[in-house]
Amino acid sequence: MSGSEGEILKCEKVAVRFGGVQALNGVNFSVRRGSITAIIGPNGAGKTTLLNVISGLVNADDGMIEFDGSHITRMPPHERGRAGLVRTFQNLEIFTNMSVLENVMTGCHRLVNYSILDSLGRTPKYWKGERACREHAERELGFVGLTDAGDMMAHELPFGSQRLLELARAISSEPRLLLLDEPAAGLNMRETRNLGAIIKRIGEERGITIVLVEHDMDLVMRISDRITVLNFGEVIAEGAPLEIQKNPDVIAAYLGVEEEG
Amino acid sequence: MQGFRRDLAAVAGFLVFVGAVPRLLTNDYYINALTLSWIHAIIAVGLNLLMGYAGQISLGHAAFYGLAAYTSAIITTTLSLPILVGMSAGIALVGIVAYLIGIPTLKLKGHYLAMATLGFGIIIYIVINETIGLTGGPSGFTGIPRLTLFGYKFESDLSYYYLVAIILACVILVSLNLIHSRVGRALRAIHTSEVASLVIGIDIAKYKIFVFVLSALFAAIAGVLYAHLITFVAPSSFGFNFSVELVTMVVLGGMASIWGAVTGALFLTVLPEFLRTFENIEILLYGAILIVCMVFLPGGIAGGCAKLLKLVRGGKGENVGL
Amino acid sequence: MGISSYLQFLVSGLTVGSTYGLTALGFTIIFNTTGIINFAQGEFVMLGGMLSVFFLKWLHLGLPLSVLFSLLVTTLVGAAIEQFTIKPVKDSSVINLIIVTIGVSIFTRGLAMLIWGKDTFALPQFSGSAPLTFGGVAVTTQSIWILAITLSLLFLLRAFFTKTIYGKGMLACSYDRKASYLVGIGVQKMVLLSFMISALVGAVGGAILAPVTMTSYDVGILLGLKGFAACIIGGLGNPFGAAAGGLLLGVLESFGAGVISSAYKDAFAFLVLLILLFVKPSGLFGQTRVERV
Amino acid sequence: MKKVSLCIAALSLVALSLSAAFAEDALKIGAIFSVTGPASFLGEPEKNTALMLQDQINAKGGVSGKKIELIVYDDESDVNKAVLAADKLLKKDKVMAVIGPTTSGNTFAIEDKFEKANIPLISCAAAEKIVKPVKKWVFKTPQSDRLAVMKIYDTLVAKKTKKIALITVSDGFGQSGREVLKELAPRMGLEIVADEVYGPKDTDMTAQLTKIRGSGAGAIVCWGTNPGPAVIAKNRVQLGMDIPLYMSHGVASKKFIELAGSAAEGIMLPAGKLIVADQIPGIDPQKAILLKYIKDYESRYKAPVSSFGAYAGDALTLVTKAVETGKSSNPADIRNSVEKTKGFVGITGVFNFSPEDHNGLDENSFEMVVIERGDWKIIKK
Repeated sequence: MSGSEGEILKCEKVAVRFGGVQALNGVNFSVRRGSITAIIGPNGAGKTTLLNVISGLVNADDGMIEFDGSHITRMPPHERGRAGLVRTFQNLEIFTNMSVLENVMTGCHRLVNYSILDSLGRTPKYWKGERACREHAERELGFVGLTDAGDMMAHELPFGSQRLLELARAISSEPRLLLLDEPAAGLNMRETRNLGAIIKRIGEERGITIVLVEHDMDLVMRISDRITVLNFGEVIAEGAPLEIQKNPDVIAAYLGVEEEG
Repeated sequence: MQGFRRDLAAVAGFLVFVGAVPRLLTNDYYINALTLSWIHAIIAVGLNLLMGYAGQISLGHAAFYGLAAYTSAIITTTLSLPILVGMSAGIALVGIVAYLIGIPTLKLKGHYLAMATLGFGIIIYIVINETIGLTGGPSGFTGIPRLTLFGYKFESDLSYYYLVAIILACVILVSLNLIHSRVGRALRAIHTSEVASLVIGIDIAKYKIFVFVLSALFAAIAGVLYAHLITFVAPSSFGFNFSVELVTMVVLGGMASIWGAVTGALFLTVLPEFLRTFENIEILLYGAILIVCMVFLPGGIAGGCAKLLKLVRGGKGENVGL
Repeated sequence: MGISSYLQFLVSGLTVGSTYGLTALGFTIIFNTTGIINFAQGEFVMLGGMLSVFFLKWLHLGLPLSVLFSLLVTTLVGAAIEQFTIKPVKDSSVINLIIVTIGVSIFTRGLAMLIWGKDTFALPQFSGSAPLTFGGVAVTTQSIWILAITLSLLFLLRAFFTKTIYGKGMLACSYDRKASYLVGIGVQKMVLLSFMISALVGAVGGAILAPVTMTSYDVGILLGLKGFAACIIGGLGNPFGAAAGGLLLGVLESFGAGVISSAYKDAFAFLVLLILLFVKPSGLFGQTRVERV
Repeated sequence: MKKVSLCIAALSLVALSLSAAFAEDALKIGAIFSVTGPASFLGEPEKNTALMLQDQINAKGGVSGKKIELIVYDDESDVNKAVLAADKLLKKDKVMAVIGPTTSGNTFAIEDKFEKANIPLISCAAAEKIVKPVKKWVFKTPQSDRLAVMKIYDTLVAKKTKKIALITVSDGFGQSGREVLKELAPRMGLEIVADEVYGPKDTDMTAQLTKIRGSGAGAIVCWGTNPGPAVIAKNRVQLGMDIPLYMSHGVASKKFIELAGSAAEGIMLPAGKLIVADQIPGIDPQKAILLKYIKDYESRYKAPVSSFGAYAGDALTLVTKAVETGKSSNPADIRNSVEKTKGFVGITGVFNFSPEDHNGLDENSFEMVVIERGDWKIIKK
């Protein structure tokens, strides 16, 4: 089933243009199974675009993307989701018209396998699936520490908890690869630390490979195994956190943009 | 399970109420007004699945209603085939048409979707209006047989009323079932965030088409019931104005509330009958009531009731499915 | 059919189309500041025509003065509608606001019916009724008035939106209401202004059309419908798109009637519009907004 | 939440039943007119005329010593509302006869109810199908289109016209006219070379007329009601067309001349005698009735009469006369008396009903008129 042993995701020479802007320019990027890989870079470097290309929200103009041994370059986004490639968003995209628990139950969508007809008639299969889904969702809420909030409407949650909710929703679909787009944006220090711990546990306890785009270097350095640095749509460095910290190209790219790193 | 019991109890309660109404009142001249309300409610419930839950607007649902009504009328009258054949054909045709229309149309968003469904509604209206040999044209189609099912003729207005009420109850129950399932969650997810739905593996195109077809089918059921109730159909009943009225029923009743859609349909169908006593200023009052309702009940009648309940109980708000 | 027939279809289509375009323009102005599709837009057109008739026939004010007063009154009606029905619910969802405008439209139409009755009225043409003929193609002087006024309105509006502080403020609201509020633009004032301008544009349409199309309490329904279609097809939010969409719809109907079948002319026009939408899902001149996630 | 919905529903029902009218010992006659909506230009004068007649009859002491009580419902030109109004009249108000509805479609929608309830219905709508085949309890007062078409075709044949073009409105009125026009043309030796349609609210018909201009037609026959035909008249002049234009009786009102202005000159149409009441010879039995109706109506409503109002007037008079002659207010007796009515001089024409003819009018109820100098003029045969 899997292609090359160690790599769950492989991007080759991926290019994306928006009008005249070259957002990604021949990006090669790969993710080792079971790792936490961070993508960093200055604003406008193309980090989110890369996530969009991987999750299928933006089509690559050129290049190839391979997920777990199969080509997904032209695969529609919902099929990638179903294949176990799931992501979160920089501007929260939680379902505000549902309760917290329902949000996570929606995340289980691909795992619940009763049909539309089953739901129209609430057949025994529906009940079985629904019960399993609810229990699963409750477990995931517990995993991120939101057990008590299940019955609240999602929009009533404080911002930090909404971030966790999105995370719970994402992992409830039991992805093989989880893409996190600036998960710490807008969080205070305590919340960020908690988030970092949860992300690490997702990797360790659930065996889910994680790719995250993040500005908070502290978090990145703490939890990631590998770091890829993008600038002007190109990969300028790749390696372990310590290597990256010392890389002169990275320092140059960040000078005047970020005070740290 | 608890939610399901509550839904079942609610539907049962609804049936008891609906069944009792004709006995509570001495004169039955209003029975047809109520039957019409329930017929409209069938469409409104479906449209609410599409608009209130999945967040996709349609300004062309009157066309589905009319298409089914005319198909059944033509098959049972012109071709003299059994009513069950006519009704099934009407509903099936609408299903197919909705599916074919849905594929390109539901790729559009917001106002563009509204415009496309409106255009579709107008095209169907014109076709009904102009294929005079088939539909009888603008003067209407006469001589449709009154509904007979399995040898029983629904001759009296009261028997028809009960039939429509039972079908409405089924439609409500099925809709409640749908909402409280993964499909219902998927629909609501599409409403709030299409990208978030996509990335967790929801095939939004498929679900949009599904709910569009389902709501069209409900409209079709209403259409065939209408045709065999009034035994006469005219294009003017299926025009743009009625499509807008349907949307108004949904919003006034309360978006994303099945019972709200029923209440909205009842309210807007029966309201003109009340306002009759005001003769000339009836239309002014109708417009004013619409404005006032939307100003004071931003969540529609259902939203207003939920707020009221919350105040009375002092407890938590009701769950969305209501 | 000769070439002159086709030219005649084109001219007729453009005349009718500019009526749709003018209505569409009104839709666009309100949409741009509020995001609302104002279903009462057609009623502004109706008021422009009916009030002109009212001032002319009942109060005998003479044509120019009647038209002027009708524009004034309609603009005030626009302001009143905003103050009494839109402002109190400004925080409601867009669909609620749209239903409010439907209520306003029903109310206004009902009021017009009570005041002026159900009859149709005609306004005299602005400069005589003798048509001009160019090589077998008849053009009424009123058509020329309509085209000219539509075009000048377009340019005036463009100047307003790009040159004046109010216009720029309204444009800013259309991009981001919250940001506009934060930089000190009186969003509420802009919404009021947009209703007034939209009413004015509608009334101009109603007044200049009445000589050709005649007017009655219920002309707003059809014009509203066609105007809506026109402003969507042109690309919602773009005034030039709205005008172009209107002209396109008019020409399609005219050629549909002349060449295909007069019974199916509207169906033909809408079919073409649907196909256009499928090809260009955000209208002819609409910007595709890049969704940022 | 659901309980509250139910409460609202219950309240609406209670209020509905409370609006019941108070009954008294009078002859109850129901009426359904399209007082609002697209057909209101027909329904309003109908309602006005019926109410005026009611007052006149009651002022004279009523019918057979009893006052009449007219219960008018507005169907808003809507099929469903007409059905509900009919239910209300039959079940709640328990009327002995009903006049209306205004439009053919609404008549079709409710006529079966009257057959079942055994209550006479005197429709004010034009379609021939209402009384053909004859239904026991259904009558109508307006002339059928057939009579109007024959008037026009007779004139065309007399003028040796061979080819004609049709332009009809795509509503019920235009459709039934178009059907009869197409049915009768071959019989009169006329060839239809163009068959165009326009929408009821269309504002420009130059495309259709341009097509007709190229068709070689010797005459145009337009079937519609205001304002469409006025637009056609104007467009025809704009295009510089000199093909003679014939219109239907649907525009036989001063309003048409007002709307079309100078473009109305020379247009010919069949019209009830109402609009030329002052021109018809004094020996015509209708003359006195017409002049009185015009005087009464115009002084009461300060608006010009139209032939549409006359349909309702004739229908109401027909019912009250039937009560008088049959000396019974029983619906069955009213029906029988209406069917036996002969030589009833109404505003629309002279009615002679029979078991085979529930309309009772002939071609003499129309005059062919031409518009000259902004007024009607009878065309001498």
